[in-house]
Amino acid sequence: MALFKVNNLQCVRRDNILFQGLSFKLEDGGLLQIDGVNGSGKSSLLQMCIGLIQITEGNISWNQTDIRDCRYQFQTDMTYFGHTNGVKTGLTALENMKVMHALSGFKSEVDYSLILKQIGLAGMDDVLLSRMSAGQKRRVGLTRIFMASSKLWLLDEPFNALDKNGKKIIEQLIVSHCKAGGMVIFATHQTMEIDGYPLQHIHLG
Amino acid sequence: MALFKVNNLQCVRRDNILFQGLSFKLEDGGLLQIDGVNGSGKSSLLQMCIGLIQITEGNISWNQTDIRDCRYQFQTDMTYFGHTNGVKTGLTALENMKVMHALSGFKSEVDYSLILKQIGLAGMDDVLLSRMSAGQKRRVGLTRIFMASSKLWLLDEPFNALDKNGKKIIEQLIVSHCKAGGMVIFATHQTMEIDGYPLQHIHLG
Amino acid sequence: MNEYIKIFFIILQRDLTLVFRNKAEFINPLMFFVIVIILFPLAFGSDATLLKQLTSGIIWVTALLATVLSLETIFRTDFEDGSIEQLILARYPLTLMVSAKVTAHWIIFGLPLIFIAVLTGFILSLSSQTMFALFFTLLLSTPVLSLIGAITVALTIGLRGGMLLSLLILPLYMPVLIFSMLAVQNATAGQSISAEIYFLAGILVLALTLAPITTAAALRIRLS
Amino acid sequence: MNEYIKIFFIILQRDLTLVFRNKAEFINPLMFFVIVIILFPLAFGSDATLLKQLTSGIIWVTALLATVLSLETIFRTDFEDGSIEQLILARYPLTLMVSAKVTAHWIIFGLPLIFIAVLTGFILSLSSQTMFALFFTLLLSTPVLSLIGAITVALTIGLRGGMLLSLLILPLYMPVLIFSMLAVQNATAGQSISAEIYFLAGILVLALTLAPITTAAALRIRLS
Amino acid sequence: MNLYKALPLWFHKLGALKYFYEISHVISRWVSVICVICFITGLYGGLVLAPADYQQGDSFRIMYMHVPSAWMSLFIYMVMAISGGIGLIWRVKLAEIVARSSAPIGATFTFLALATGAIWGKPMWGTWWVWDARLTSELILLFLYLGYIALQSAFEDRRVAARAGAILALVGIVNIPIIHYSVEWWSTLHQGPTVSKLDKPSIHMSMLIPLLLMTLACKTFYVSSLLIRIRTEILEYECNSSWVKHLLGNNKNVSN
Ligand code: HEM
Ligand SMILES: Nc1ncnc2c1ncn2[C@@H]1O[C@H](COP(=O)(O)OP(=O)(O)OP(=O)(O)O)[C@@H](O)[C@H]1O
Ligand SMILES: Nc1ncnc2c1ncn2[C@@H]1O[C@H](COP(=O)(O)OP(=O)(O)OP(=O)(O)O)[C@@H](O)[C@H]1O
Ligand SMILES: [Mg+2]
Ligand SMILES: [Mg+2]
Repeated sequence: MALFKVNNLQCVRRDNILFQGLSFKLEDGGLLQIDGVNGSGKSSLLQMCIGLIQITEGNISWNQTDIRDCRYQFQTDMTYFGHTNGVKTGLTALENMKVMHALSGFKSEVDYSLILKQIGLAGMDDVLLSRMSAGQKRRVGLTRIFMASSKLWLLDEPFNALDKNGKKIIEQLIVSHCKAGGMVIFATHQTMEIDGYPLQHIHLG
Repeated sequence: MALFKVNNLQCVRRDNILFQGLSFKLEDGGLLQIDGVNGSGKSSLLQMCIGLIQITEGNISWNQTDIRDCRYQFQTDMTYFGHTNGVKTGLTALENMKVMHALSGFKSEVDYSLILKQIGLAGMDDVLLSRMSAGQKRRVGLTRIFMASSKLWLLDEPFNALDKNGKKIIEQLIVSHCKAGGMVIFATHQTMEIDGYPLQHIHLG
Repeated sequence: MNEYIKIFFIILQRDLTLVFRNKAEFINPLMFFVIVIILFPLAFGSDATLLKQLTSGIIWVTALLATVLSLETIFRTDFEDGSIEQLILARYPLTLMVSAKVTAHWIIFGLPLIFIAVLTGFILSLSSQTMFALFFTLLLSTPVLSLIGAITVALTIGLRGGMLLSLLILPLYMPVLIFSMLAVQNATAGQSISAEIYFLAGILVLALTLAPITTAAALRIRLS
Repeated sequence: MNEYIKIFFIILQRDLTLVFRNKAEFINPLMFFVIVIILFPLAFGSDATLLKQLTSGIIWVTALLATVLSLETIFRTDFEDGSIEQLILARYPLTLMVSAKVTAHWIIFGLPLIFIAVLTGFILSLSSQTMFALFFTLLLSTPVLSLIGAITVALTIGLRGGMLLSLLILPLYMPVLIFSMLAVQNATAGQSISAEIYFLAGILVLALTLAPITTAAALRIRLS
Repeated sequence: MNLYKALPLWFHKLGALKYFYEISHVISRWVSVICVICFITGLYGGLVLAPADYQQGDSFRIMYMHVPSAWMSLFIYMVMAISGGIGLIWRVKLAEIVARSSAPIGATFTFLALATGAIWGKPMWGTWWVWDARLTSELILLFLYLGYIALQSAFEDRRVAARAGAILALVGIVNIPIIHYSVEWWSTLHQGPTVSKLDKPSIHMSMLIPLLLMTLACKTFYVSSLLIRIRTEILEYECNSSWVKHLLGNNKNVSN
């Protein structure tokens, strides 16, 4: 039973307090959407989780341990997907996937072509990313969560640039991950369609 | 009476024909949404309009003249907003606006602070863009169309990264521009809410 | 026309603001220049007469390399954040805006370079004729370096590897270097340098008229 | 452990693929080197004995400058497209991945540099002792240049202006340059160079063990 | 203005790539025949018939390779820049292809001029290489060629690459007069104009004629190898057109 817990967290940027005393927790199967207008601190919250922004007050813990004390374990259990796709435009879809798979720890045996097919890029294995459209690049980046064997997913606006079908694929993936006992925290401005799976909300700002 | 016309246009990328024999026209007050799945050629179509992709077959005309023959006039009558915001993160909101206003030809007297307020960035005049969130940056980029005095707007996924309120502001702006006789062509994967203003659709792919 | 002048200054101001805000960027080229000049005695040993003989050459080559290093910044960030598209699609001739950007580069980079080169020459006690030639050749050449540099940057912008830039640019710089060094050598030998100065001035006029147009064309090509 | 080796080679292969795909990028550093070497005679006049005396110094300074120029590419694109975050957040120590990236840089840049420097020395008919010293100092120093360079690149990445990099890096390179030049001068004078070679080897071992850790730490700092 | 419109029309006729593809085959065959004849007679005249030089002995005979290839290196650069310019202004595909295909040949001739010059320099000046203006500027020409080729390979789209290359080639043209006049502007080791003083060539007829033959051989060699390169380039440019697909049996993808 894994537990992700945010306790009394504060975020200060540009001398403004974005949020304060933020507390919530997420257990196995938990699905959490971070809401809030532009600039309310959604991305900042996610970046605090992965250590890209220093935590000034409060804490974030993973399985009862402050994430600053178990950085390595937490990184192993977590997959992050941010505003940028984190893929190389000079490599092909397949080459990118190999690298992402390696970085995520090769835990599961995966069939790259099958995943590309699942995400709607069938047959584009050997196309350079520099020759793909915005949505196609984003999809290649998202194959990361298909290959991940981690428990917790942190997704920052995963539906950006995706078309309706792409959005549905990711929604289904998220729900099935949660159903299998995973946890997902994501920020988006769009409405999720998840067929009644219990969705928590945190509203910032 | 202005007229934007696409005639028998073809788009080839990566040796695939994306679309072929595409024809449509837009007159004063016309509002056109380009639909299509990821990679169907929406951005390519817009980039052909502004000359970033060479036209190989067919043509695009503005007021009965091929745009390749009236590039200067067409640029004067048109405002483009693409995937990238086209703003400098090293400048403040105000400084960015001044440059954008200058490039668009200073035609109208504008009140920068008022526009920032209208787009939901009240009081952020002197904030560097590097210290803004994704949605806030996008909004600064979008002030371009508030200041534009051009007839035709070409917008590539303008709602990306915007929250619901930001989306509404832009939707209203688009509709009021069309009501005043302007024309707008845009690509988006989201559903427009425009209170019954007649919306044309082009479906690619 | 008046509007054109206004646009020119708005773009100029924009680029200068961007650089001055980040003060490091303003001082760095000069520091690079100074450090490289210090490197050479380390490499050549400390034979004083030999060094003196080499000084003006070192100053010139270093100025050239520093320019190459600084050039990429002219268009790179504009290219990355999509500003360049907006410049191209503006209501005004691209040539105008390119000129403003090159002017900004020269103010930020060329002017201080001349200053520091002359200062270095002074510290290393070059003769006044040599200093004079150094100053004039740099004054006439640094704008040319910025102008020609802008063309190559426009051609290679966004292509991976900053090295392609140096490969294309250095051959184009050679004529300027050759004539400047001739002038400095002649001056050191006490001969007249007016022929070389005229030649450099000619190149400058040529570059001033043709380079912005060419750069604008190169940018359009690169982006289509 | 086995897994670590696998990761090392996957990252190495990734970086090499990225470069080899664009063949120009592979050849450019070398071309830059050759062109700069040509610049010097133009600047110093064509006095043959003088030039011969300067050759090894020129080769060394140019190698240094070329390295500085090439360094930025180590992390820049990774930073821009968000790959660096993914490297940091991976399950494996960042040090490992940094080592792979630095190795890739050395293979792409350092190795050919040694080769071309020796070739240049040959064409300019340096004595065999000098050549020998040149070869050994470069062999020992180019990895150090890549390793130390990576630290500064990690610190300055994303800060505007490639110049900051050179500013930080050149002072760090000085010790390497000084000892290498000493070795070359001694070799030319027919003296033993073992002391300098041992010293350079010592620096290399130090850099090999400490630089990747430091670079990883610098990257983390830069990104938080 | 009229010329601006008329020239491309005329060119387009010739520039119909399919038409050019067909006739170039015949032309290149005949040109290579001339090339072989000139080459053999030129070499025979130069290496066997021409008398030894009273100063240089037999070492001057390398001139028959050096001078033609040096001239070709300049000539081909001009061709490259001018046809690049035509392609740039009038968007003539054939001109773009000519410029692209010339670069490697030009680079080869430049390399040859440098190599033969260096070999000749050893007996004449006692060293392979000196840093004088003629030699250096010729070396720069080699880098211009290489830079052009590198630029071509850095772009994905051929047509964009061709136009970018044209700009580089046009800007680089300043180097050509520098190479040519370097012997007059600077006191150099290199030979001044001897052959190319048209009014009164200061060279003996029995030496001159083989030289001219070799020059012609180099020119025709350039033309025929250019045509061969152009033909492959045309196929790659036009790989989507029906006639190329037909030609290649319709089942191969030749996009790369
Ligand atoms: C690496 C060394 C050399 C290089 C790069 C070189 C380069 C050139 C070039 C570029 C030209 C053509 C100039 C023009 O048409 O304007 C040329 C012509 C010529 N070179 Fe060399 N050269 C080299 C060595 C030599 C040597 C050692 C000799 C003999 C002493 C020599 C004799 C000539 C002659 C006789 C011509 C014809 C001049 C004329 O009438 O235009 N070159 N060389
Ligand atoms: N630079 C490029 N070179 C070659 N092909 C490209 C390039 N960019 C995109 N393509 C291809 O062209 C097709 C259309 O791309 P485009 O960007 O127009 O799609 P889009 O409709 O805007 O998609 P999205 O919804 O993802 O933004 C894609 O299939 C893509 O693979
Ligand atoms: N690098 C930065 N330095 C200082 N302040 C920043 C920085 N980035 C963002 N901010 C500020 O922090 C606040 C929160 O930014 P954040 O990116 O977390 O917002 P967000 O909720 O993700 O918004 P969006 O919906 O636009 O993505 C914003 O008001 C912004 O002005
Ligand atoms: Mg955000
Ligand atoms: Mg798109």
